[in-house]
Amino acid sequence: MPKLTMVQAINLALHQEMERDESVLVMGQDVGVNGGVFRVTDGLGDKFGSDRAIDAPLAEGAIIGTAIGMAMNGLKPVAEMQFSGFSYLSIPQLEGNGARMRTRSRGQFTVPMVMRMPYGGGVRALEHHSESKETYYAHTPGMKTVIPSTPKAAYHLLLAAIRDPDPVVFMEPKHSYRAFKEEVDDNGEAWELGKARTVQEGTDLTVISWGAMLHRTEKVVEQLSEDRNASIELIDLQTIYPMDGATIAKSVMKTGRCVIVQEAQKTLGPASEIISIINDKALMYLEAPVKRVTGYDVIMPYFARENQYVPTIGRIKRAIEETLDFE
Amino acid sequence: MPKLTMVQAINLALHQEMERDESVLVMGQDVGVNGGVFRVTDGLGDKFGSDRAIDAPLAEGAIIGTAIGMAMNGLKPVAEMQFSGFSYLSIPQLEGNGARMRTRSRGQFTVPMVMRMPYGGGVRALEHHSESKETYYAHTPGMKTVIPSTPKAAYHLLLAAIRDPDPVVFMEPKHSYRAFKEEVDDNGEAWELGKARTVQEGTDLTVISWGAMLHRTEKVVEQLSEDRNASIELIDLQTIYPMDGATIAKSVMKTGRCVIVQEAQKTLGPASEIISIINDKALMYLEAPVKRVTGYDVIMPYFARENQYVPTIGRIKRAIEETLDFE
Amino acid sequence: MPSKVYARFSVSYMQVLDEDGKVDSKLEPSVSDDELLKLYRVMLTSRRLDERMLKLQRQGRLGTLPVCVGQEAVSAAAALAMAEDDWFVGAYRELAGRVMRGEALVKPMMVYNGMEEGNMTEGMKNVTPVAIILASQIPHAVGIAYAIKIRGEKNAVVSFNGDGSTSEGDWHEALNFAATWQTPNVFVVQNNHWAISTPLSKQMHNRSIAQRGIAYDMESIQVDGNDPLAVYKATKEALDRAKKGEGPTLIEALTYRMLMHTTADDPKKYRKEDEVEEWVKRDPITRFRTYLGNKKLWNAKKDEALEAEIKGEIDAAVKEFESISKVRMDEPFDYIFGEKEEIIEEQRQEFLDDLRKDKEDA
Amino acid sequence: MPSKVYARFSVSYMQVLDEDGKVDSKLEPSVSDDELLKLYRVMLTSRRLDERMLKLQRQGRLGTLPVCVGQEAVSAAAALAMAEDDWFVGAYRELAGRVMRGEALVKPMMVYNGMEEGNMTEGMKNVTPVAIILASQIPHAVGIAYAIKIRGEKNAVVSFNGDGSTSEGDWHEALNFAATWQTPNVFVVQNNHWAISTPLSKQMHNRSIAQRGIAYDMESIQVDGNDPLAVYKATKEALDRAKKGEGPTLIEALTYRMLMHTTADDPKKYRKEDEVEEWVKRDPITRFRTYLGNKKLWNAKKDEALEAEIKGEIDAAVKEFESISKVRMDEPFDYIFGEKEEIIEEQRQEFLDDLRKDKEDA
Ligand SMILES: Cc1ncc(C[n+]2csc(CCOP(=O)(O)OP(=O)(O)O)c2C)c(N)n1
Ligand SMILES: Cc1ncc(C[n+]2csc(CCOP(=O)(O)OP(=O)(O)O)c2C)c(N)n1
Ligand SMILES: [Mg+2]
Ligand SMILES: [Mg+2]
Repeated sequence: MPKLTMVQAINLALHQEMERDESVLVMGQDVGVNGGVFRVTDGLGDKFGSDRAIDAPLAEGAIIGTAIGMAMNGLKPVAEMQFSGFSYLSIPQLEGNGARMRTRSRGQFTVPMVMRMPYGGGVRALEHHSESKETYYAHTPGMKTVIPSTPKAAYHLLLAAIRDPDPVVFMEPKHSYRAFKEEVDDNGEAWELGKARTVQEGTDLTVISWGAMLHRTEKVVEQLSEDRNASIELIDLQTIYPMDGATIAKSVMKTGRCVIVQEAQKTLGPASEIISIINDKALMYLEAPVKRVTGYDVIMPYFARENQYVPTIGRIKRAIEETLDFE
Repeated sequence: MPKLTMVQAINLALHQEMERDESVLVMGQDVGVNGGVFRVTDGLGDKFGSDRAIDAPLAEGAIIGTAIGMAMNGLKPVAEMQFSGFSYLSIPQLEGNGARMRTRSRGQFTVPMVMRMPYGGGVRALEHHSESKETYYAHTPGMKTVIPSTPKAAYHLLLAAIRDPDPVVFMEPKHSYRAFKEEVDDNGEAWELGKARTVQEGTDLTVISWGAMLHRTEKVVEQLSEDRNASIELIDLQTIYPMDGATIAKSVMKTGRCVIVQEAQKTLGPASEIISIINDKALMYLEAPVKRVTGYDVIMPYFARENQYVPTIGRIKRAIEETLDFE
Repeated sequence: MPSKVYARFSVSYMQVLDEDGKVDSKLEPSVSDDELLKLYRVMLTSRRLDERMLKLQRQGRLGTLPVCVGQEAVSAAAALAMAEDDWFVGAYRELAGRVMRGEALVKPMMVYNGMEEGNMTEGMKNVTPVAIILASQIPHAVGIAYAIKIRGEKNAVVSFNGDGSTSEGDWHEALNFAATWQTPNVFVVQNNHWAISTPLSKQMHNRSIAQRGIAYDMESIQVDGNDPLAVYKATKEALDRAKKGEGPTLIEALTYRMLMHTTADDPKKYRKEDEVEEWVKRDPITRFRTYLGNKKLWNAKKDEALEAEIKGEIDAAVKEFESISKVRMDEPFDYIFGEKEEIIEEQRQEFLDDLRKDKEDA
Repeated sequence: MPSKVYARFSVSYMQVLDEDGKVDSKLEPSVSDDELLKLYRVMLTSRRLDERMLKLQRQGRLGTLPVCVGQEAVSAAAALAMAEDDWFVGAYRELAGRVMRGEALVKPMMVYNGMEEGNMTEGMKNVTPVAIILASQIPHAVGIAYAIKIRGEKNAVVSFNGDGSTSEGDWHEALNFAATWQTPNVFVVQNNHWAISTPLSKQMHNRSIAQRGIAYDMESIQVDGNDPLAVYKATKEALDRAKKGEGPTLIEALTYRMLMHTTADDPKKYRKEDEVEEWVKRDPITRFRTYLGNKKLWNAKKDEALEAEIKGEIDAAVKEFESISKVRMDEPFDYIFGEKEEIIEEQRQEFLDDLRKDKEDA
């Protein structure tokens, strides 16, 4: 089993799936000859040619719009947005057509495609390069939104996204692109979408996170489990929509306490939905308010201030401790 | 005090404000000569000329994009989107520029503008004409999202929106456009944005709603207050963002029970944030799970099915009764 | 500005059949008599169906509805030029073209009665549903054509949009992609001179839409859109080129929306009757009937018979429409995803429970 | 396709100063010696500042950074042609133009060190901040111009974007609005032949960007963008027309990005050194120096002195930059709204508490 970074794991999944299925192709700005600005699509152009590793003109709306057309006519495009901050230009096409075509045509035309993109802060980039707005996509019915947190998850979930019969938004935490390696079993297996992954079981408190925050949270959980001898259950949400309410509810019914760590802005981030699911299914089991550690309702600042605007280790730690201690 | 429909009240506010403030103008598709497809801007072209009642070319992105430029250069544009279902074409400009310009330029350039539009179901229209996606806007930092529920509220809140120093998305429940009249004191006063309105005080249960659902909910509340001799507090949220957490928390701390009625889809609708605010500020006062009556996570069907996909009187009634009865 | 010219461009206009039905024999395309008759029949069917649907709408039996009256030649003749497996990617003003492609007459009634069922395309191939978000279907047309191209297939794609829709970014982006990729696309713009109440002069400064093709070095032509032969000829030639790998074409068809934008619209608010009358004289159906008469393919008796036949077909369709029993209310839950999802099934169950309770209460 | 031509168009190219610095005296604009010298100084300052910022970036003292090297003539000469109150609406590759407008040299360093403070425009008027979302600033330029127009003011707007950015829908929509409204806009496109790794041939099929103006019947011209006099002349004439109410102009300036797209980019992955060398020969600064020399306005000694002066200015700016003490961390809460909002102040308080606790823990 190779030890891979997330970039390598995604690249591997793309290579294997394009090999396996002729209808799969990648497209986007600079994804072909250049291999993508993060080198995620490296080598695909050389191997599969420019027809299947398309350097598209510079228009996010049309990249997704033409991808929808390709999908309606038998292809399975994996379209890259160079940064998630530019992907909002594709919302009209995704909301208006990609996610609706199956309903509109009662299943006659379908849109099996993936929009993948790096998202999130922490790489000292320019404005619009550090966004976490998964809510826009998760709130749009008719498509799925997936965020892997590790190289292994990225590999198996991307395979699932490509094989899924509907549009999938695949958001890659760019902060984790090269931050660590993990053994990836390159067996070509797709994980099921819509399922959260229990990273570690526990009985005292549930921590839910996803994306780049998962790794950071995991470290805090490890440390606190030891320091405080607490039994903490850590859940990697993985799919933002359809959200795995069953796993969330089951865990909170067991632990009675919950902390959510989310990079996105506070108002109407995924944590708001998690809390609502707990309200719907497990409220009476709660022994403390659910605590959310989130970004703020401001414009993500340029990088001189950015780090303090993404949940810090300290904030995560204090939130878990306060929730453990709540009486 | 004239008795007005919501369309008339909005039209009045526009007339008065354009009279009062030379920098205010309206723009959009068919808003001038035609007076808007719902006649909301009727008469403005005749009175203020085509420079200030602009029949714009057909491009939502550029309507909002040029409005941003106008606002940066001293005007106060009130841009109409013909239906909210087409307003998503403006998200890139709003998210990317309108809502960010103040932060980006540290207050040197500001964007005092309004994007107003009819939203919501119930008028037997074509696809994309029945949307309730206030979340897209409420989740976007740097702008405000306002939804009036009555003619009077529409009048005073629109004045506030136009005078606000930042971009305001003003969503008009088209189902209520002509559904009923209300006395409107045409005194030119702006209500404060960011404040919920307590329609009726009560002690047993809090009901929160907004837009077209408010009217419907009000009727149910009236009936149930009588039938069951229940003391129900009814809150009209009015501003989706910034959300009035204080009013929500105060009410729920008093009543211990809460029902939210929202037209928007369930996942990540405003109700999810309301529940999260209750969790943050008033969880320990809850005597029952908060109940949300919402749309569903599907594509809003064409009108043969539409009515059942918007919260029905029956659903609202049962939700309130169940929550009152919860032990 | 003194400087040297580095490139020259021109745009052409084509009319084959003039307003009086006289044909320019040098330009006349070779179309079989059967096909000519079919074209006439389809245009007339579309006209009569529109008229009937308008009546139904006024009686409250249909919802808001756009009609195609006056513009039949564009989509019908373009569709006649297409092969059966060429893709037809329309907006909402191509009733005639849809009928040419074999759409059952009951379908539009279902759509405008708020039933997705009307979008089903049994009996037709590669015809996409009515698209409401203006110009948003044009990138799809390019993507569909791209798939054709890289698989080396032999069909092509004809798409439609209105004059106003060419202001949308989607339209520009799509044409640029098509030109850059040299996909087998034919972009038909129905320039009917109005976008609801917005005349061309408020929509654009350019004197024609065909010249927008120059922006992409794309083959472009303006045709008389009320002249079915010109539309046919331009589309046919464009399709031939597309299928030979010679890239996309932009066709601007000059036509006119003789009635209201939709049934929710009142054109008296913004346009003069005179203007409409000018265009009534250019009616594509009248003109084509004269042409067929001159060719001895048509006469008053045949016309009478055809009208009766069409009336019969439409009556039958209306009857079918009216016989449709209630829709299954939870259908939207079927088509939201291709696989069953727990969250959806949970909501479906709640929906069905509420539906039942609502009915019990009523 | 047989038919009759209904409209002809052409696009022109202008060069005033050739690659060797020889001037076409028939085209030579009248610019005072002081202004010519200022133009040279600004271009050189921009070049040296870019070089210094690149070094700082390589030392880890700046973040990702786009440079303007090779393209200085376009924005500097356009800015020279502008009046002080004309709006300058740039993207991110107009360092030279910003310097011409009076931007303090420390500002770009602040921006590329992740500080919004660098966007402050003290000392300049009507210069908008760096815009990252490609082409999204172009509609603003049109809205700004619209306000000028309806207030009857006498200034105009010059905006900038790259070749790749003309593929975006925003660009098309904005140009169409400007043409329709006849706003006082000048749209300068810096065609530097690449959009990161994407060459023109993959970006568009059209042989020039200037011809895109035909789509809007907009006055359009292509100029040698490495020729400051051509850019100056075209911009000046366009501004004059704009201010007379004669509408907008599209100027395509042919230039070249001599270095990487940004410091995060490696052009060796996608382009040949040969191509770069060809363009180095067309360097705008070298060429303009020759011109000034021919006019006896310049010589090696003056150049040496100027280089030293500029170095001094940049040294001072770097010193100022390095002296900047820590930023105030909660500033984003100041600028999110123009009025204090409870929800924001609540979050600010939490933020400050957490900041303090994080520091205590560290
Ligand atoms: C993106 C979008 N914006 C607005 C509308 C509302 N609308 C429906 S039709 C129409 C006018 C369209 O004009 P044109 O493209 O010329 O087509 P026509 O109706 O004349 O055939 C408008 C503004 C819409 N459907 N989609
Ligand atoms: C809407 C959007 N999409 C993608 C990007 C990422 N990006 C930054 S610069 C660039 C290339 C721009 O090319 P061009 O317009 O030619 O300008 P140049 O950089 O060559 O000056 C890309 C794709 C962006 N900033 N904005
Ligand atoms: Mg039209
Ligand atoms: Mg470029």
